[in-house]
Amino acid sequence: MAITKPKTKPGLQTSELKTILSNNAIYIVLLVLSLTIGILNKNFLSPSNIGNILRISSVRMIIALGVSGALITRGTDLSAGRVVALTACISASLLQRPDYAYKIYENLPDLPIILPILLAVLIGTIIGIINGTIIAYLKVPAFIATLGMQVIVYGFACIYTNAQPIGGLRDDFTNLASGSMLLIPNLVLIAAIIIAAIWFMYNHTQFGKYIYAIGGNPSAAEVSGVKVEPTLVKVYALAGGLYGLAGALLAARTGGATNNYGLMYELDAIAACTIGGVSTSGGIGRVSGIITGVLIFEVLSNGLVILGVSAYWQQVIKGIIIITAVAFDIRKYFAKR
Amino acid sequence: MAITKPKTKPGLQTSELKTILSNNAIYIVLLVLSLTIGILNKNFLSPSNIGNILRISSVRMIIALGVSGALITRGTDLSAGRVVALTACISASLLQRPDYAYKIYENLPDLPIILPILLAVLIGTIIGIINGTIIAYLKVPAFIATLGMQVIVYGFACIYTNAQPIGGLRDDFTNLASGSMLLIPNLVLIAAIIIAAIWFMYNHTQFGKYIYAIGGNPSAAEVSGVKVEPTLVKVYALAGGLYGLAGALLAARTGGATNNYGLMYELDAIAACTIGGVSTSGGIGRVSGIITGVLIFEVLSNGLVILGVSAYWQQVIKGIIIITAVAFDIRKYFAKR
Amino acid sequence: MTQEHILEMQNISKSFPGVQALDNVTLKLKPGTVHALVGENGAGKSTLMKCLFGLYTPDKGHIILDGKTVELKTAKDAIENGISMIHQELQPIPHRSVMENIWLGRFPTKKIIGIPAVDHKKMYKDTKTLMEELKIDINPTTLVSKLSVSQIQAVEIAKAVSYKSKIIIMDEPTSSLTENEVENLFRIIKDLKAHGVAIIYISHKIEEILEISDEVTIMRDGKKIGTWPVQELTIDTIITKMVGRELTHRFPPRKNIPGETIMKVENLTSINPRSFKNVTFDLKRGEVLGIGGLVGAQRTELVEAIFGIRNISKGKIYIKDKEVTINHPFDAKQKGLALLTEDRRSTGIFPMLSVEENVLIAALHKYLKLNFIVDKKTSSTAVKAAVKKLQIKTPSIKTQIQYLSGGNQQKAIFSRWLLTEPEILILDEPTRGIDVGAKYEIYTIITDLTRQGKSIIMISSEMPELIGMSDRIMVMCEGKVSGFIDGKRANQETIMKYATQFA
Amino acid sequence: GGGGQPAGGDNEQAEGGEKAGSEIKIGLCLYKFDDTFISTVRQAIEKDAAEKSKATGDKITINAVDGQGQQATQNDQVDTFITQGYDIIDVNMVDRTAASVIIDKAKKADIPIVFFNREPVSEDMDKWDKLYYVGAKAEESGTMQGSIAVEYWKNHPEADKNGDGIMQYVMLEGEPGHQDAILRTEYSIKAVEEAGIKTEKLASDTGNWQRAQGQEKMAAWLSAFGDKIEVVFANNDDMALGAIEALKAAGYFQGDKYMPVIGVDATAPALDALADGKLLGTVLNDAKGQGNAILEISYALAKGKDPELEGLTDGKYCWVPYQPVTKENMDQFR
Ligand SMILES: Nc1ncnc2c1ncn2[C@@H]1O[C@H](COP(=O)(O)OP(=O)(O)OP(=O)(O)O)[C@@H](O)[C@H]1O
Ligand SMILES: Nc1ncnc2c1ncn2[C@@H]1O[C@H](COP(=O)(O)OP(=O)(O)OP(=O)(O)O)[C@@H](O)[C@H]1O
Ligand SMILES: OC[C@H]1O[C@@H](O)[C@H](O)[C@@H](O)[C@H]1O
Ligand SMILES: [Mg+2]
Ligand SMILES: [Mg+2]
Repeated sequence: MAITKPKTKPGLQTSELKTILSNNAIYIVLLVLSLTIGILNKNFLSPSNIGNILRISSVRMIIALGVSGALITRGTDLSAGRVVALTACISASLLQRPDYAYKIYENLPDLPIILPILLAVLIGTIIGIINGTIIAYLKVPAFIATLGMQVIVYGFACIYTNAQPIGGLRDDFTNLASGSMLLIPNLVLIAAIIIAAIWFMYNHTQFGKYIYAIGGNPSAAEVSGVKVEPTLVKVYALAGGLYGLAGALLAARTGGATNNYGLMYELDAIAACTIGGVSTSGGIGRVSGIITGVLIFEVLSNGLVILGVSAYWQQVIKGIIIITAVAFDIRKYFAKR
Repeated sequence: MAITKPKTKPGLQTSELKTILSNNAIYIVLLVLSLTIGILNKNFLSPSNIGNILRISSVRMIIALGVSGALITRGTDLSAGRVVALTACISASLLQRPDYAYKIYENLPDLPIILPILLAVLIGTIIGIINGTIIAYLKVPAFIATLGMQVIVYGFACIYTNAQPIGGLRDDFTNLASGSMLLIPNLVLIAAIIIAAIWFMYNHTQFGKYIYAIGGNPSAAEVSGVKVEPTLVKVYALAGGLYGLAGALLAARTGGATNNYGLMYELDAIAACTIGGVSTSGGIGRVSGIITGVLIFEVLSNGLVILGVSAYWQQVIKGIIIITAVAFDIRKYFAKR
Repeated sequence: MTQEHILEMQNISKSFPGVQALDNVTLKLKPGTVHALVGENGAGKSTLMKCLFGLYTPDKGHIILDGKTVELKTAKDAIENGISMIHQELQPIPHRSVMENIWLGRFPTKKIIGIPAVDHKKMYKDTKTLMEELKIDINPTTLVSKLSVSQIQAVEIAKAVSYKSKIIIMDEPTSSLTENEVENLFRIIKDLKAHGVAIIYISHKIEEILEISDEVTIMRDGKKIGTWPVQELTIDTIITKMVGRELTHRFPPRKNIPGETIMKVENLTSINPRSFKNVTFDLKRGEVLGIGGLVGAQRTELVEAIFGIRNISKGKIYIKDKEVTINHPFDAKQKGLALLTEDRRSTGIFPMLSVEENVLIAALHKYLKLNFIVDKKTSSTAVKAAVKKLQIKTPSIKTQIQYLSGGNQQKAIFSRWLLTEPEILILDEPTRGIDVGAKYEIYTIITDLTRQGKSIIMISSEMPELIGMSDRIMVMCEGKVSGFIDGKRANQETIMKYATQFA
Repeated sequence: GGGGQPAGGDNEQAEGGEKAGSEIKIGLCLYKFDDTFISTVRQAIEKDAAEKSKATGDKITINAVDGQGQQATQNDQVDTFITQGYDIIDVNMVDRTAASVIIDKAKKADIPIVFFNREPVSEDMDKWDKLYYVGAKAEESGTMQGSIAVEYWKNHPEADKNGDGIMQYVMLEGEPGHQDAILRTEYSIKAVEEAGIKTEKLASDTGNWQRAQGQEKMAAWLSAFGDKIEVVFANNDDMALGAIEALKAAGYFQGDKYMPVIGVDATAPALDALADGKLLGTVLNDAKGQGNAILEISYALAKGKDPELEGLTDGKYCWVPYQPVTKENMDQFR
């Protein structure tokens, strides 16, 4: 990437408005995008469609927040999507209707739904711990470690499901995803809790500050007495746990699961983070940006479908808009010197 | 300060061995892997199978060498696989047999095969130039720029082919891939030429030195008078051109092309580079390492098939071996302390 | 006897591939004293300190703290044992606030609904108090990426002090400080001494050593030469012991006569209203033009703008009477300019590239065959000659530059620009972190260059250097030129007067 | 037909030829391992092979490999099998038009190929006499989807929600370029129109075979078109079930709010949804039948016999028909 001289000074002649615009570019992108699509098709801004977008985004946000920790600490996590798949399959297999004809576990008692969800989180966390350990202690670059893990987890998902779809999920489980509380969809509520927790963590806890410190300058963190390795392990463990949660929620939302779930979700998540201003070279990133990044993605996906753009052109347009959005946004980093 | 020649110090024989081992870890990994598989199944090391592996690796190496420039300059190129697909489709569509029933271009004259290949290279180069421009001048992080391009190019590949497979390629074109010259497969020959050229470029040209300098410290490179932006554009352009060549060769090798070609080739290529010691944080990487990285991948893929490991377990084993290989290798970077 | 010492480092040895960095070094430290550590670049000072701070594990020897043998495996261990350190290579976390940088690893916490959280208010207050006590004027919430090198250095000092350690290691704390700030640091050190803190002080500025330290340990080639009470030493004896030979002059004799004007700068004004404005000066053939001023005087911005790294809103540059536009260092290089930047780490070295590549990068075009192939033979020869000329200490020219000592890195970058054979060489703090012997070598090179008719612009915050080397001194204050002083008549007072003219 | 190469080129005991106890190595190249249908076929082949081994005393080994949706990868795997001297190679092409390179190589090595699931173009199939094909006509699956829709439309006048006599539908397509996706999309609507019903496509988009994408696209369409949608076609069951989840969330399948959704594959969850009244219909692709046919032909070839399978069209095509599945007849597929 480019040259950002350490000594950039805020110029006064840059008008205040311009500063505000460029500091909030990403929110403006989201707004302009939503309004444009809304004008082109009035259904886009209908409450039910906004509900759709939010519900779909919820799961994506949880995944993106997971990946963000890896990115901020100069790593990455390519295992995200496959972990989502594996945990979706596992939680789904434990929450099939008792009368469903093709149950994976014949005589499984009716578990309280929280148990399989917790199990999904636990499995995700364990995978994350393994990722983190390989990265922190064996010094394997995060790209390779998590790409390897992606392949491994995918193998296990295939073995676990034997490549057959898992269906017949219990209603109480699927209702968890489709239901609402006080008009707010449950999924959105869950995502909101996670967002709040991660926001708190990044901004108000020691752990959060260590994450930024490690990302900003690992050796500085180390000489300040931060234990870099255990912190990294925790970052990946947390990420894994979030993927596990996302996996369970995705199974609930879609009413089923297959080994193919979550394909490339990690790329989408990393892209959303990057759009949201998380620097791939570490140390920078805000929760509000990540959330906005995910929303831009989903607004675009949903909007292009609603506008009836043909599938192939959707791809072309999506790519162009994403690049443009970031090109527009990034300017804040290279205000004239 | 005392500069001592290693020999003058006691107890260095063992540490010398250790240094040799750890500096060449990746070659050792390849060797051990090959021998192990060769012992488990004697066919693995048969000349014809080695020929297979080399032929398969050829195309992958060309792609990996393309990506390596982006990686060394602290970037990445996620568009690789889809560019391979698009250029494979385009070159294939121009080299169908005149009597083939489902020709894309009805009345196309019999073109000399070099023309469509050059066109593939040209289109790849143009895409690369666009990538490079977005990254260098619009300061869009390479991850997002090339991910966006990946999606765009995929869209165009679908539009170009209308998602229909392109078959019926001319024999002179497919023979290019299956043929040999003086016992050496043509593909291997072509790859060898590219490898030699890139090696020369990285090690003996000003452009090559600039690539490493930019990767090592972009600000310092700029201050040293290196024109960072144009150099970056050239890096991505070269990469794109190589993907184009790879696309044409892939079409020739498989005798056809579809919009789905090249899926995730970029991840494999980046992984091969990383295994080969290219640092994802820039400035480091050698051609011999990249070649070895690709070979490790292909030996593993081919070997697991030959050993008859079941496909799901292949994934698991592959992931584990790759992580282990790098864990073993990476130690050279933290030998001192 | 042991109890008299708070720290004993006994028979420490440490080697790196191809280098015996420390060879059986012993160091004893008394509480409430300043113990200076001096030696040439690469003598092993930083390495010794890194062993003490838990960053390196010594191959041999042991560390006794307060009479107890300790094993310091990580920085955390060192910190917990009452040791803190100002690192030679500054180590800030760029996109975080000053206070977060200072309290990293030990944030004050409180509970928010039962969850332990960082207490930002307390952190702010503590930082504010700390800064006031230390008379450092930096806002605790400013992002470190917005600070100048000297401000970062000040933050590092504040951080080291804030640990309230028994031992503070200061590895070249003043390399980026101006006179005033150095005075302030000395005041802080005296205060710490009074509180019984022991300080290990590393510096290449011998005057500072004599002023502030109680004992001096001199190292050479990874070995300890000896420890002396400061009273027994003079500048000359220190230098002699350090370099292993006598060095009679601090500055080489210079008797060049500047010729015709080679460069003219007119009304150069930054696009940034807070930066330099209306800078006008000329530079003569064979002249050394010093630029003096306090930190923030915008000297660095000025020369970087001349070199095409920063933008100007107006003004003209003439070289040999021809107006030139320089938008990029590439243009500058073509016009015969060279710039040795102030911040070695961020704009100087390519850490993982070899010494050879680091030295060659700016002059590659001079060693090409067919216009694009690097001629290994001639380029290698040139690098080897440069390494020899500047006496860069490195196991080989293939060694990654990050493994060289700070001073040797600086020399390598200096030689990078010499290789471009510039007409005008701009040096921004050229001797930062360089030992006295090497400084003399650099001065000699400067003198040689001027004798060959090359011109030098040199920013320096070291008054003696500025005065000793310049034919003329341009003083800046708040972005404006406040005056020119003839080198022979310059003294600290006149420079300071101009430097604070608009303040 | 005629004596292929001695079973197991690397196995000297096999020299004797067709005696019981010889080793038969079959390379099974799948276009993608994680495909539900394909993996069912694989399991059927493996099971049949095990049974056959027991029954005949021949040791049949099946080495199944994953083409990962990449023709190039598959070519590599075929090369490997050829190099290894496998007796038979069963290939589920990734790209059905790209068979010629594979055929040329197999012919050179004299190793017969049984293609399945994806039919190479006829000029390729005519290249050699040791090529066979086992599969269903993908068009058929589309046609059957169409018939299910027609049947429903005719028996349920209320299906024409806006009463214009035109069937307003949305189409969830599989992965772009996938043979089944192309043909199902085309032939389902063709069948409806051939039955004399006018159709209007409200929207069509790719769901890449995936349940989550089926749900997401359907949800967006419901926002865009609401009750204008009268029928939902999906190229496979996973996407159909995703669409059903979206419909459920929008209040369908409660009271008399209904939407006919039609998929393909007859997967277990689909049969369940069928029983539940949420899925209108699906189409069974007979994995077991295909698997069995593939193994029989392969075994015969390995034994040097002409595969005398009943119903071999043109001496090389074995068609295993699709079957429409609705609530009425579903019990026979459980
Ligand atoms: N991590 C390392 N790997 C290899 N060599 C090293 C490493 N660290 C230091 N060295 C070498 O050890 C020697 C001592 O270096 P050190 O940094 O201690 O010198 P110094 O006395 O602090 O010099 P300066 O005054 O220039 O800072 C040098 O030759 C240096 O090249
Ligand atoms: N008015 C100001 N407002 C904000 N920051 C300032 C201001 N003046 C100076 N600074 C900061 O102080 C730094 C030092 O400025 P500059 O580098 O020009 O000083 P200098 O005289 O060249 O010092 P040095 O000799 O250390 O290079 C600037 O880069 C900037 O970050
Ligand atoms: O994987 C691709 C697809 O293959 C089809 O044959 C099947 O009907 C689909 O459900 C889907 O699995
Ligand atoms: Mg040092
Ligand atoms: Mg109608």
